[in-house]
Parts: sequence; C-alpha cells; structure tokens
Amino acid sequence: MKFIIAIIKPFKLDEVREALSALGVAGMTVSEVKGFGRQKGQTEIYRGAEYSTNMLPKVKIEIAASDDLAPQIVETIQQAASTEAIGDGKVFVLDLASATRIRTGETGDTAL
Amino acid sequence: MKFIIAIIKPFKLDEVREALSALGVAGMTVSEVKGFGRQKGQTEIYRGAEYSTNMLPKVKIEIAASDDLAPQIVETIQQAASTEAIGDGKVFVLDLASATRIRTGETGDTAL
Amino acid sequence: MKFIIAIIKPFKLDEVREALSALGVAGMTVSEVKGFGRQKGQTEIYRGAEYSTNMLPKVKIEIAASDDLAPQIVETIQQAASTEAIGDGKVFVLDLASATRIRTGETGDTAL
Amino acid sequence: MIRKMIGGLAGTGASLFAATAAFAQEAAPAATVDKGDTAWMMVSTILVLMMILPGLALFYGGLTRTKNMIATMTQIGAVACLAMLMWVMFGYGLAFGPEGNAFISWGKFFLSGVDASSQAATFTAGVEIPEYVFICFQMTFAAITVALVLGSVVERMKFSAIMVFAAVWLTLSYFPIAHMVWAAGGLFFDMGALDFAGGTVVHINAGVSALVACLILGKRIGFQKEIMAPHSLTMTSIGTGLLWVGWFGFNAGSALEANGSAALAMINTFVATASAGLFWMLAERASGHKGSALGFCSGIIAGLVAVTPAAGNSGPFGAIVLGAIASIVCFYMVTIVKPKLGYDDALDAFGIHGVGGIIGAIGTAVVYAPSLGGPGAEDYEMGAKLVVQVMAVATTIGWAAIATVIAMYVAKAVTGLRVTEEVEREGLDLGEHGERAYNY
Amino acid sequence: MIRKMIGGLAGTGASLFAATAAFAQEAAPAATVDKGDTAWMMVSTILVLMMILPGLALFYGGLTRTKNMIATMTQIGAVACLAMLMWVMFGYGLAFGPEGNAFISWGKFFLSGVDASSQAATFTAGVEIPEYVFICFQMTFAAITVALVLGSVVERMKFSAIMVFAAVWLTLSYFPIAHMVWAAGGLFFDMGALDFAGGTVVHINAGVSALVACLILGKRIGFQKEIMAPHSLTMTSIGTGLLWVGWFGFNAGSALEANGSAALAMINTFVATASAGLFWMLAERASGHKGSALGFCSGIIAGLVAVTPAAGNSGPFGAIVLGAIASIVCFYMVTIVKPKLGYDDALDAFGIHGVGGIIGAIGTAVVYAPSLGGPGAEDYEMGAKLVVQVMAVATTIGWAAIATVIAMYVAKAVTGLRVTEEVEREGLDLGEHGERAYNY
Amino acid sequence: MIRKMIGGLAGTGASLFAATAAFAQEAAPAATVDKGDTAWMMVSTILVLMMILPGLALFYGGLTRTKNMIATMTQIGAVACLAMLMWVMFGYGLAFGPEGNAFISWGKFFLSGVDASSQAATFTAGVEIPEYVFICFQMTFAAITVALVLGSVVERMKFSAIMVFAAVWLTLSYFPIAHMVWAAGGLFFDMGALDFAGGTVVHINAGVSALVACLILGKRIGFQKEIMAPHSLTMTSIGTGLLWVGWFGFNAGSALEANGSAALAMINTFVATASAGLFWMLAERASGHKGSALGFCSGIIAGLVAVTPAAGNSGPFGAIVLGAIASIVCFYMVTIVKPKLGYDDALDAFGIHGVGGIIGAIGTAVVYAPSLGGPGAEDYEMGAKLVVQVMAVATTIGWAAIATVIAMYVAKAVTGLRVTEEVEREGLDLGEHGERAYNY
Ligand SMILES: Nc1ncnc2c1ncn2[C@@H]1O[C@H](COP(=O)(O)OP(=O)(O)O)[C@@H](O)[C@H]1O
Ligand SMILES: Nc1ncnc2c1ncn2[C@@H]1O[C@H](COP(=O)(O)OP(=O)(O)O)[C@@H](O)[C@H]1O
Ligand SMILES: Nc1ncnc2c1ncn2[C@@H]1O[C@H](COP(=O)(O)OP(=O)(O)O)[C@@H](O)[C@H]1O
Repeated sequence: MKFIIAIIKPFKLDEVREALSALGVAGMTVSEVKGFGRQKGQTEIYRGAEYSTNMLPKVKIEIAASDDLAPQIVETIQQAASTEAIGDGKVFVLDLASATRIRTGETGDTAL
Repeated sequence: MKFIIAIIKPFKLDEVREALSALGVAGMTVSEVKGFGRQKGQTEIYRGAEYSTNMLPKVKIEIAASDDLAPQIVETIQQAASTEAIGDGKVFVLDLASATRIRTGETGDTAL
Repeated sequence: MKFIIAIIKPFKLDEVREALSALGVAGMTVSEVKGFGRQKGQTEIYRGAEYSTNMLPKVKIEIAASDDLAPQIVETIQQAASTEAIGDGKVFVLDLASATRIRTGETGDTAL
Repeated sequence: MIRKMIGGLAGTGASLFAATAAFAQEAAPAATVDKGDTAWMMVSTILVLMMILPGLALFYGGLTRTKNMIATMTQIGAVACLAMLMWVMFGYGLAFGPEGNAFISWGKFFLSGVDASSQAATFTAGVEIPEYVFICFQMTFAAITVALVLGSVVERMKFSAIMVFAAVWLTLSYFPIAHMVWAAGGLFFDMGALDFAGGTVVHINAGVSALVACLILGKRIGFQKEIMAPHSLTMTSIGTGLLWVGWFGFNAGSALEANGSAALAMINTFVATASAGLFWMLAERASGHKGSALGFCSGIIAGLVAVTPAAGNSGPFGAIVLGAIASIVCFYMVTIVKPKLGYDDALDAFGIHGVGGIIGAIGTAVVYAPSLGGPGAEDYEMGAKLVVQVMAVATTIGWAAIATVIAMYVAKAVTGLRVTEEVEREGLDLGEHGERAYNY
Repeated sequence: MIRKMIGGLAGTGASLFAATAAFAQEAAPAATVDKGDTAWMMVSTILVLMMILPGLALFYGGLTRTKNMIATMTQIGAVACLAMLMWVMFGYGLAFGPEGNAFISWGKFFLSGVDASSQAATFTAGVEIPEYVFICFQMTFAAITVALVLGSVVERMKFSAIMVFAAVWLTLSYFPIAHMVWAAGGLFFDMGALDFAGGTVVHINAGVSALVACLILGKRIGFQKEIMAPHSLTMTSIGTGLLWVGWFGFNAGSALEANGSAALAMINTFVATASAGLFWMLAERASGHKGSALGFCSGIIAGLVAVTPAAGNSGPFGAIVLGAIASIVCFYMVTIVKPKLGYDDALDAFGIHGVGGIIGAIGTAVVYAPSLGGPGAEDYEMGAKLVVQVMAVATTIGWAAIATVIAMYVAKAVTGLRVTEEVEREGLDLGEHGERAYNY
Repeated sequence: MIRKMIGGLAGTGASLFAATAAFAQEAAPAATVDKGDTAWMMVSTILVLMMILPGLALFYGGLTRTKNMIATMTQIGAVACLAMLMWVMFGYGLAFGPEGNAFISWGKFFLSGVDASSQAATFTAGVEIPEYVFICFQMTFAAITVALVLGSVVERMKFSAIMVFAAVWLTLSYFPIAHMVWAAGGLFFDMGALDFAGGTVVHINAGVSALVACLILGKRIGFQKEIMAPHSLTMTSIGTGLLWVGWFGFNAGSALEANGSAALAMINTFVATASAGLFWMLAERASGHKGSALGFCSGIIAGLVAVTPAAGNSGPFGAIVLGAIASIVCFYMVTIVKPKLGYDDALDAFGIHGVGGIIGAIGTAVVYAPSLGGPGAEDYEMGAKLVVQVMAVATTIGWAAIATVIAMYVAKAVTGLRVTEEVEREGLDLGEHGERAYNY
C-alpha cells in the first residue's frame, strides 16, 4: 500500500476531490498548511511594518491507497490540481506498512 | 521504528491519550484535520445556499514508536477510538528511517 | 529521497527556515500542531474549572529532500531549533518513494 | 390621555416614594411630560435592548464551546423576541393592568386603550412619561430576564424546548413577580421592599430559575471530564463591556426621570462595578491563582447585579463595599462551592445572578441607612427593612422555583427537552440550526 | 436665528403633519428649542452612526468569506465618510436647500449661513431643533444608504470603483430622492406619501440600486459552485443586534422630537422586529428546514426595514403583522426566488432591503387605517393612499435604477470596476488593502 | 443644594465662556437644572464608558498578537476601574475640589457633601446639572486617559506593574493636568487656553506618557524582527466604530448642555473624522502603497484626537482641514519616522494620540478664527492664542513626562515592571492570567 501526500492550492480542492471520486477513491484526510517555495506571497503592511512572507496557504491531502491505484491517484491529482502557474504544489508517495479501520479492526487494502 | 498516523473522532482524543499513556507512550503530535469518507456530514444552509459536504472534523495523531511497541499502539488506538459507528477512522503505519531529539541530538529509539 | 518531519517550538520557525535556506532548501510545508511529551503546559483556570493539559502548541515542518541532502537538513534543524530546554521537539525521517511537481509533472529529485 | 390606577402608577424603583406618587396621582390635575425625561427613558430602553443583543448574547456565547456559539446567541435573541410579543399581548396587562390583587393584575390586554398620547406616572407627583415608553422600558426587562435564565441550560437543551419553557415561565414567574415588585398594590411593593431596578424580579428570579432548570435538565455530556473552556473570552469581554454600558439604562433608567435620583443610580453603577471587577481578581490572588480576565468580567457582572436593587438606594461608598462583597461571595460560590456540589449551571447564571442578586437585595437594606451614606430618612430602621427584604427574597425564590419546575416539565412533555447525544456532541449549531458559527 | 423655507421645514416623517407644520412656520413668532428634543436627536444621530460602524460593517462582513472581511468593512466605512463630506459640501443643499422644485433643491452649499444658533423646524408648530443636529441626523441617513447598496457587490468590486460609484450615486440618486420624500415641496412629500423614517429613500432606493449594480458587475467566481458560507455568523449576529439598537435612532428619531410619536415609533420598532425574527424561523420550519441563526438575523433586518415607513404610522399590532408578512416574503425571495433567477446579490441587499422596503411602503397605507389600530384620521381612505404609495415606490424604483446604471458605468470607465481574477481568488483583503483580517 | 466655588464651576470646554460662567455663578440666585441637559450628559457619560469597554479594549486588543489579546483587554478594563475608584476617593477633589491653586485643588474628598441634589455649573449662567452626573462624566475621562497610555507598553508589562503605574500616574499627571485645564483657577484655564474636550489633558498627556513609558520599559522581544501583525483587524475595526460613536459623548458632551454648542461639536466630530479616515488612505496611496483598513481606522482615530480640542471651537470646514492635516502628519509619524527612531510604541499611542493631540491643540487656535468659519469673536487674535496654546502644550508635555518617569520607576521598584522572557514569548494571556483568549 502507498501513503500519498499532496500539497495543492486551496481553491483546487473541490476539483481534485471530484476527480478522485470518479476514480473510486472514497476516503481522504485534508488539512490546512502553509507552504514555502518558489511562489512569492503578497506583501502585507501594517502601519509601516512590512511583512513579505512567502508562506502561502495550501491544502494538504493524505490518501492511503492500494499499490495498484496509487499511480493513477498521483496522476489524477497532478492533472486536476494544475493551473500551470508557480506554486501548484507537489505529490509525494510513501510506502505504507499497514492500515487498520478503527470501526471494524479490518486491516490491509480492505481497510481503506 | 514505525511512524503511526491515526485519524480519529475528535471527542475520542482524551480516551486514546489515556490508553496510550497506560501503555507507556509519552509523546505524540496532534492536529486538526478534515476527513472525507463513508460517513456523511450535516447539511448546512445559509439563506437557501445548501452545503452538504462530507468533510468532517477529525483529529490526526502522529506517533513515532519502536518496532516492538508499534503493534500494541495500533491495537490500543483501535480499541480506544472505536464507537462502532461509521467514521471512526483509520490507523496507518509507516516505516521510520530515523528519529532525532532536537534538545540532545540523541537518535534512534532513545529519541522517542 | 527522504521525507523529513520536524516538530519544533513555534518561535523557532524563522531561525530554522533561514538556516535551511542557507543550505539551499527552497521548499517546505508547515502546519500548526499540538504536542504531547515530557514538557508540561501552563494550567488554565476558568471560573474554577482547571485545565492543565500538556498539549502544547508546536510547529510541524515537512520537507521532501534528496538522499544526499537529508542528513544535513536533519542536522541543521536540530541545531537551529534547539534551545536546550525540554520540549524542543523531534526530527523524523521517512523514505520517500516518489515526488511529483504538479505544475510540470516532473518527478524525482528535480521535482523538489 | 388615559390615567391608570395600578399599572404605570408607579413604574420601577424605590418604593418609599410610592406614597407620594400615589397621592400625587389623585391630587395633581395636570400631569406634564418633560421631553428630557422622555428622551432619557427612550435611551434607557434602547440600552437595555443592547444588553440583550448583542451584550448578553456575546457574554454567554463566548463562554460556550465553538460548536454551540450561534445556538446560544439565537436562543437569547429568540426568547427576547417572544417575551416582547407576549408583553404587548398580555404580559403588560398581567403586571401593570388597571385591575388586580397582590399577585397579579389584568386589563389593558393587547394594549387596549393605549395610544401615543397615553401617559404613565413616575415617582414624582405631576411628572409623567408617554405610556408607550414605559411599556417598552418594562418590556425589555421581561426580555432580558428570560434570556438570563438560559445561562444554565445552554449546550444541551432543544431550541423548541427553550421556546416552550420561555412562554410558560414568563407567564407563571416573570409577569406575577414583576407585578408584586413594581405595581402599586403588588405584594412586595406594599411591603415596602426596596428594589430600585429589579434585583428580585430580574436577578434572583432568573438565577434561581436557572438553578432549578439545570437540575431538571441534567449535566452536559463530559461535564467535569472534558475541557469546556470558553471558546472566546474576547466575545465574553465585549459582552461584559456592553452589559455594563447598557446597565445604566437598567439602573439609572429605573428612576423614570432624568434627575438626581438617576444620577445617584449612575454613580453607584460605576463604582460598585469597578470595585467588584477588581475584587474578584483580588480574591483569585488571595486564593493562590492568577487574576484572570474571566474573573474580571465575572466580577463586573456580579457588581452590576448586586448594585441593581441598591442603585438609587445607596451612597457611592456603600455601593463600593456592596460590590466588593458580592464579588467575593460569588467568587467562592462559583469556583469552590459549585464544583463540589456538582450541578451543571453551565454559565453560572445562578452563581452570579442568583447569589449576587440575593446579596444585593439584602445588602440594600444596609447601605440604605443614612449613617452609611445612604439616602434613607433619619429615622430609618434597618432591622425592620432587613426582614422585609428577606421575606421578598424568600418569596421570590419559592415562586420562581415552582414556576420553573412547571415550565420545564411542560417543555419536556411538548418537546422532549434535551437534544440527542449525537447532536450534543456535534454541537447545537449544526444539530439544531444547520449552521456553523465560524467558517474560517 | 435663521429660518428656512423648504429645507428643514419638515424634516422627516409622516407627511400628514406637514400642513400643520407649514402653517405653524409662518404663524409662530417665537419657535423654541427644547433641550429634551435636542438631546434625543443627538442620541438618534449617534445611533444611526452605530448602525453603520460597527453595525452594518459587521452584519455584512460576517456574511462574506474570511478573505474579504476587512475589505467589506472598509468599503462601508469609507463610503460613509465620503457621504458625510459630500453632505456638508452640497448634499444638504441639494436635498434641503432653501430654493428648489419637486426633484431637487439648492442653496446652503458648504452650509453657508448655518451656525450653532441656526434652527430647523420639526412637525410641531413652534418647536425647533438646532439645525446642525438636523444636518447631522440627515447626514447619517445618506451615509448608511450608500453603504447598504454595497451588500450586493462585495467580494469582487474594486475599492476605487466603489468610491467613484458612491460619489455619483449619492448625487444622482440619494440627494434627489431624499428631497422628494422629506423636503416640503418634494414630489412625494406633496403627494402625501407616508414614509416615517425612510422606507423609500433608504431601503427601496438602496435595495433596487443593489440589484442593478450586481447585474452590471456580474457574479462572483465560483458562485453557486464553491462554498461561500458566511465566515462568521458571530459577527453577523453582533451586527444584527447593533442594527436593531441603532434603528431606534433611525425610526424613533424620525419623529424629530422626544414625544408620543417617537414613543409609538419605538414600540413598533420593537414588536414588528420581534415578530419578523421569529416568523423567518417559522417559515424555515414550514419549508422543511431547521430554524437558523442567520434566518433569525435576516428576519430581524426584514422586520426593521418593513417597519421603517410605518414606524409612527401604525399601531403595534399592525406592525406585528407587517413584520411577519415582510419576513415571510423576504424569506421566499431570498431562499427560493433568488437562487432560481441566479443573479448574485451577494448579501441580499435587494432581497431584504428592496423587497422588505416595498412591502413596508405599501403595507404602511394599510396599517395606517384607524380600523386596524393605526393613527390615521377617522376619514382615512386606504385606497387613495395605496395609489400614492405605489406611485412613490414605482418612481423610486425607476429613478434609482437609472441613477445606478449611470454610476456603475462611470465607475467602470474610471477604474475598471472589477478586481482581477487573481485578487478575487486570493481575497480583496490582501489584494486591495494588503492586509489579512485575522492573523491568529 | 451645594454650590461649589472652583470644582464644578466650569466643567469642561472652551474657556472663553469662563468669565461669563464665573460671573453668573455669583449673581444668579436660582440656577435651574434642565432635564434635557441631564439626559444628554448621562448619555454622554455612558458613551465615554463605551469608548473604553468595549471600544478601546477592542481597538488595542485587535492590534496585539493572539497570545496577548485578553491581557490587553483586561489591563484596559482594570485601570479604568481603578481610575473610577480613585476618582471618587480623591481624584475629583484634586481636580475640582473647592479649594486650590493653579496646579491642584483639594476638598470634597470621598465626595463629602455631595448628594443627589447637588448641582454643578455649566458654561451658561443659571444652568446647572446634577453634580453626580458631572462627577461621572469627568470620571470616565480619567478612566479612558490612563487606559490610552497602555497602548505603548502592552505585550510585555506585568499586570501588577500596570496597576501600580496607573495609580501613581493618575495622581501625579492626570488629576493635576485636569485641574489646570478645566477648573476655574487652573493654570491653562486662566491662560485662556482653548481645549473643548480634552486635547491636552487626555491625548497629549496620554500620548507623551506612552512614549516615555515605552522608552523606560524597552522593546518587545523580536521587535522589528518577528512578525507582529495585528491578530484581528476585525476587532480593531469594531473598536474604531465604537470609539467614533462614543466620542460624541466625549466631544459633544463637553458642552455640558444639549444646545447649539454641542451640536457644533457633533458636526465637527463627524466631518473631521470622515476627512481624516479618507486622508490616511490617500496618504498611503500617495506613498505608493495600497489604502489599508488599518490606515482607515488609524485615520479615524487621528481625526477624532485632533478635533477634540477644536470640537466646539471650529466651523465644520476648519474641522475637515484639521482632520486631514492631523491624519497625514500622524501617517508619516507612524509609518516613516517611528521605524527609523526604533522605539517600540507598540500600538502607536504616542504616534496618534500624542502627535494628533499636539496638532489639534495648536490647530484649534487657527480654526477658531471667524475668518476661517470658526466661532471666535470678530477681534480674535490668532497670534496671541497660538502662543497660549503652545505654552499649554509644552507644559503638558513636560509635566506628563516627569510624572511618567516617576510612575514607571515606582512600578519597577514595586513589581519588577516586565514579565519574564518566557512569559513574553508564551503570551501574557497564559502567563499573567492563566487563560487563552480563544479556544476554538
Ligand atoms: N521540498 C519540499 N518539501 C515539502 N513541501 C514542499 C517542498 N517544495 C515545495 N513544497 C510545497 O509545495 C508548494 C509549492 O511549491 P513552489 O516551489 O512554490 O511551486 P511549484 O510546486 O510550482 O514548484 C510549497 O508552497 C510547499 O508547500
Ligand atoms: N484512504 C484513506 N486515506 C486517508 N484517510 C482516510 C482514507 N479513508 C478514510 N480516511 C479517513 O478516515 C475517516 C473515516 O473514514 P470513513 O470512511 O468515514 O469511516 P470508517 O473509518 O468507519 O470506514 C475519514 O473521515 C478520513 O479522515
Ligand atoms: N513519540 C513521539 N511521536 C511523535 N511526536 C512526538 C513524540 N514524542 C514527542 N513528540 C513531539 O515532540 C514534542 C516535544 O517532546 P517532549 O517530550 O516534550 O520534549 P523533548 O523533545 O525535549 O524530549 C512533543 O510536544 C510532541 O509534539
């Protein structure tokens, strides 16, 4: 099994979710994060104090998937989340050693 | 070592923590996330605009653990977090290549 | 490739980022988390109801890095984030199976 | 111009003036309306509305958990609206109607016979105010009192149950007690009980009812186990500020005129409150804790509650002492006694309004003494007045408790009273109203 | 002391009093200023400012998404400031100047000839108030009206475009309509249209203009696709409370005196609103949903809007019915009709102020009838008055629509009107003002 | 009825009236109290309280970081309460007591001899108000002034240190300067300095003290390195709105009557502020930045500060210009000069209240001129008045600076002044009060 971590632009979340649904991915976990990277952020000024962070709001998606489905998930995310502009984000894939569904105690692919 | 990621219902956090303490797990990192899955969410309506997301508030727990303790941790979480209702969540286990305690620079199991 | 997860004290974020920049690390993803560990938290009291959690605000940094750079990153974080006081946090390293840049579809080290 | 015999004869405030007012009522041939009084009473009325929305809604809402914020605010707003409609339909008649006995009055239902030219008496012979203004001023008191009760039952009581409870409770508890305290011929009024701005009818009544209601309703899931910290002390602080600001309408408005009595009520409402705010923090320090923001806010409210019956019945330094004592007693009640007893008065409606109200009502008999700087006459007998005050307090406690039991069981029969466990966990915002307070 | 012939002759309110006022103006040799009236009118003025800042800013701001919060609040504040400056420069002259016709007046530009001793007439012969107070009171009406319009265009219109739009719109729409409604010699005023506190000039005017403006501007990106839930119903609730509180300045202040007419306006502003708040929730229940907090708030505003023209022109029970009807109609408009038509009136400025205003203006002719408890004379002819009201409403709609088209196209020509797609996505807070509302 | 010779003789406002008032005091046999004045002054007093809580608490609190929110609000509330208690004990006596010299007065300690029937003079012969109202009105000025000072020292000063500082500072700085400015016989009063509503005693005094205090206290950890963005501009905006609303009590209330002078102060408080709010945004644009929400709010405050001494001493167009100038100068001071000088006046108490106050005080001598539309007499000599104003400003600066040095070192000796580095990092909410402002 694989553990997929995607960092995307917040307003792309809905599109990505729909694309993944179409692929049969039922579950995922989402969180709000801040991203640093090549993309530059807006400058904020408060009474002369200037803050030009490049800490930008991003959304992180985590999906546990079977080995089969994982490559398609990565591709789907990559396509749905792309705006072809800097800061679109990344998809990372890690190996997943085990998965358990809390409700039933099922493990492995059926737990996903 | 293992890196355990558990997604649970927010109100179960205290119970899980106590159960893990009893097991001797001293440290963990917790974050607020949104979960998509089989469980359906409440419908919200604001002046006729209906939003029925199934994005539900969940809590994510991350624990780095020795290989020995990992299976017991997974089991303990599974039991403590279960309400036997849909949406109870998942426990994922990944392999952890290394761990370092920032304060001391210790690595490996002793860093946990 | 490696996937590095660091838990640090929030006010150390800027220092860590600068140190990593100096090392040539351009991208990272940051989130706010709560940490449990040896460090004890403040006691809060609201009209006699006392809450002394040891759930403390921490910052989580996630960095995907090439195998070469990973050890230096871990060391840099460890040094920059240390106050030599309890609660300084941890650095975890996981193996990263693949990485994709959403904008371009590039994969591997060049995607980072 | 319509003259009334009971209702409106004497509106609110220190009943010692009553004899004079009653006398004047019959003798004075041409009562006049001063526009300064009218302006002041309209302002006072508006200020009491501001105490409810947004004042109390924020004070209470900030103390709840995020998931119940908007439910709490809406409960307060909705019962206030209900009280306003009931007031003009029959509440005013039951409290200040032209016919009646010691417990209740009747007549003027649906405000019959009242129009823009009707007038209501004040405490000064020959001085009146437009009756609509008097009706509105009193209406806001009914509205805030029922909203105060909710402080003990938030986070678990159904919205529909709250509406049913409010309707029954206003009818059985508020309207009669308002009559007893403020209408000439009312029980406490005729006893000569001192209650300048409603310590009995508003605060003791609401506080005791809140206690009884939460005992019937039961505790919140997770009470004394889970963290139930206030979700936004910022909101509670805003609410505290607005309550203090609005309370001048409550207290100084209860003079019914823009005169020296109102000015006295005003200065007392400043200094008793300032004293109580600081003394709560001092009490925290004295018991080994940090002085807290919520403590400061709680002290402010305790002081305002305690000075309510005493507002025009005390000198400023009596008020300072009264505020300090009320604050310290409420502090022990809320932080030490309550946790031991283990009832779940979620936002301390009893601990502050009930307890503070009782201290205020009894303390008023003390600070009224001219020897302590109070406005009492030279021959003022404190012992006798203390007995009267205690009797009024005890009667109010009993009456409110019984009325609340009835109202809660009616609400239970009609609606089931409590939300399901699932809704309680998920929060009443989503479960009862289908909304979230915050979508950041 | 300066006496004026048109402006200030009759300020605001039920024009039936006009004949008397006009008569008195000529006959009475020594008009006096009562300090009670002055105090009340200063308070009323301040209350209307509180409706804008922080009232409306919070009500509207809470309904927007986090990323547009501070932009929305600042837009409201800035157009209000602009309106104030324009008012003292030439707005007052255009609306209440000494010379004029049915559509506009002139004179007193830059307040020439007005000083601290100038007086303005009220509706009572021989009773006046300081002219500066009258100017300020009316100034706040101009300020809030233009701010109300913004409710439909938030989250996508440039700040500079809003400022240009506001300047043109005030000149072409607000100042003339204010003249028509409130100045003796104005079109509607002379027709005898009933508009106690500005149902036409404020609410219909703002609501219709909002509709036209958002049609020209276009929808927000993602409208009816993305989640656009209110970012803080807490803020919206605070705003609702402050709007209700402030509205007493608006409605009861429009009596221009602290008298029985103000008292009538006050009680109606309580009960119509209470009724409307609860009836919106009932309408939600009736259509199969939960009663919601936002529904309650929306009902409150709908009730306040509807009772505005009727405030001193209705009995309390007429007002209760009017509030209920307005609330239910606005509910259907906002939740059922609007989504079908698909225009993006972001915060329902038209759905509530426009629709509620029209119901209020027409309903006023009904509730005014003495047979329904209204203050109309015995020989009141409802049919004739209905015709007058409909004509005033229709004229206002047409006038406002045309003025808005012009103002929007001028703003477009000068500034480009809409922010870029990127700024819209990122939020106007960052894109237009370089700030975030929250840095938690 | 008690008549007083110094305190209460002339309360607040343009000292040019003083001669008349003093004269009347002796001659007039039967001073009357108008209920319209009483109503207005009670309202004004309440409005000033609303400026403090929740107004200033939100304005300042929103500008701090999340971790210091509730500490900031509580500091403001607590020093205000302390000021109220000190005021009735001895502050009123030191500022407005029956005996005294140019710098201080005495008598009436613990309000001895004052009761509900006592009266205080206004600026009009034979017109008085209840003395309790005058005491309360002035009390709120003391309370807000000391709270304003805290703007420079938040986020790092101990709560206990703040309380000690406040007690000493009020005694050494506020009470004497209030006496000098507002009491007949006071230094500036006798010089004929123009200060309608407290530009010197409130704003210059607070602003200069804030500067001195933050220099003694030192910078916040991470100043000019870490991000210290306002945690909630929403709260700051609410606070701005409430400050503006409340400021009418401050400025128009300083007329002490509901008359034309109050009306003039009111219109000026509208237009100067509107002008200043927009001009700050224009200044931002002129220096190449976006017009910001915080800029708008800052401009509003700068305008309010500048118009304070000028409120009843200017025509509306003089006030507009004065507001614009103050806004632009404060903008440069806060955004360009301050960062260069590098002192850590955290919330710009000096940059806005100090600088704006100085511009207002000096500018008042200009806009007072009848040739510029001001209310000065025909033979008004601007040059002479300018000298007087500058002298009053300079004296205030010196006095406040010295008093602050003493107060800060006393606080340091007693409490240690600054929180530990750990507490500062973690935030004063947790460290000093054991609470979090938000538990979402
Ligand atoms: N090495 C990395 N490790 C973890 N997250 C990263 C890394 N590089 C970039 N990111 C995340 O991806 C986001 C986008 O990266 P950025 O360099 O701005 O643009 P792009 O993905 O188009 O190259 C960043 O905001 C950050 O959240
Ligand atoms: N494939 C997945 N990858 C990551 N997280 C998942 C996945 N499936 C479910 N989750 C998380 O687990 C939570 C519960 O899943 P759900 O399907 O609702 O119920 P259950 O766990 O009882 O089957 C989801 O809200 C989501 O946060
Ligand atoms: N086993 C663990 N797994 C995951 N996170 C941990 C673990 N142990 C500690 N942490 C994180 O590291 C933080 C610091 O740990 P703590 O035990 O308090 O101090 P130290 O790192 O100095 O030993 C915790 O707050 C928590 O977020």
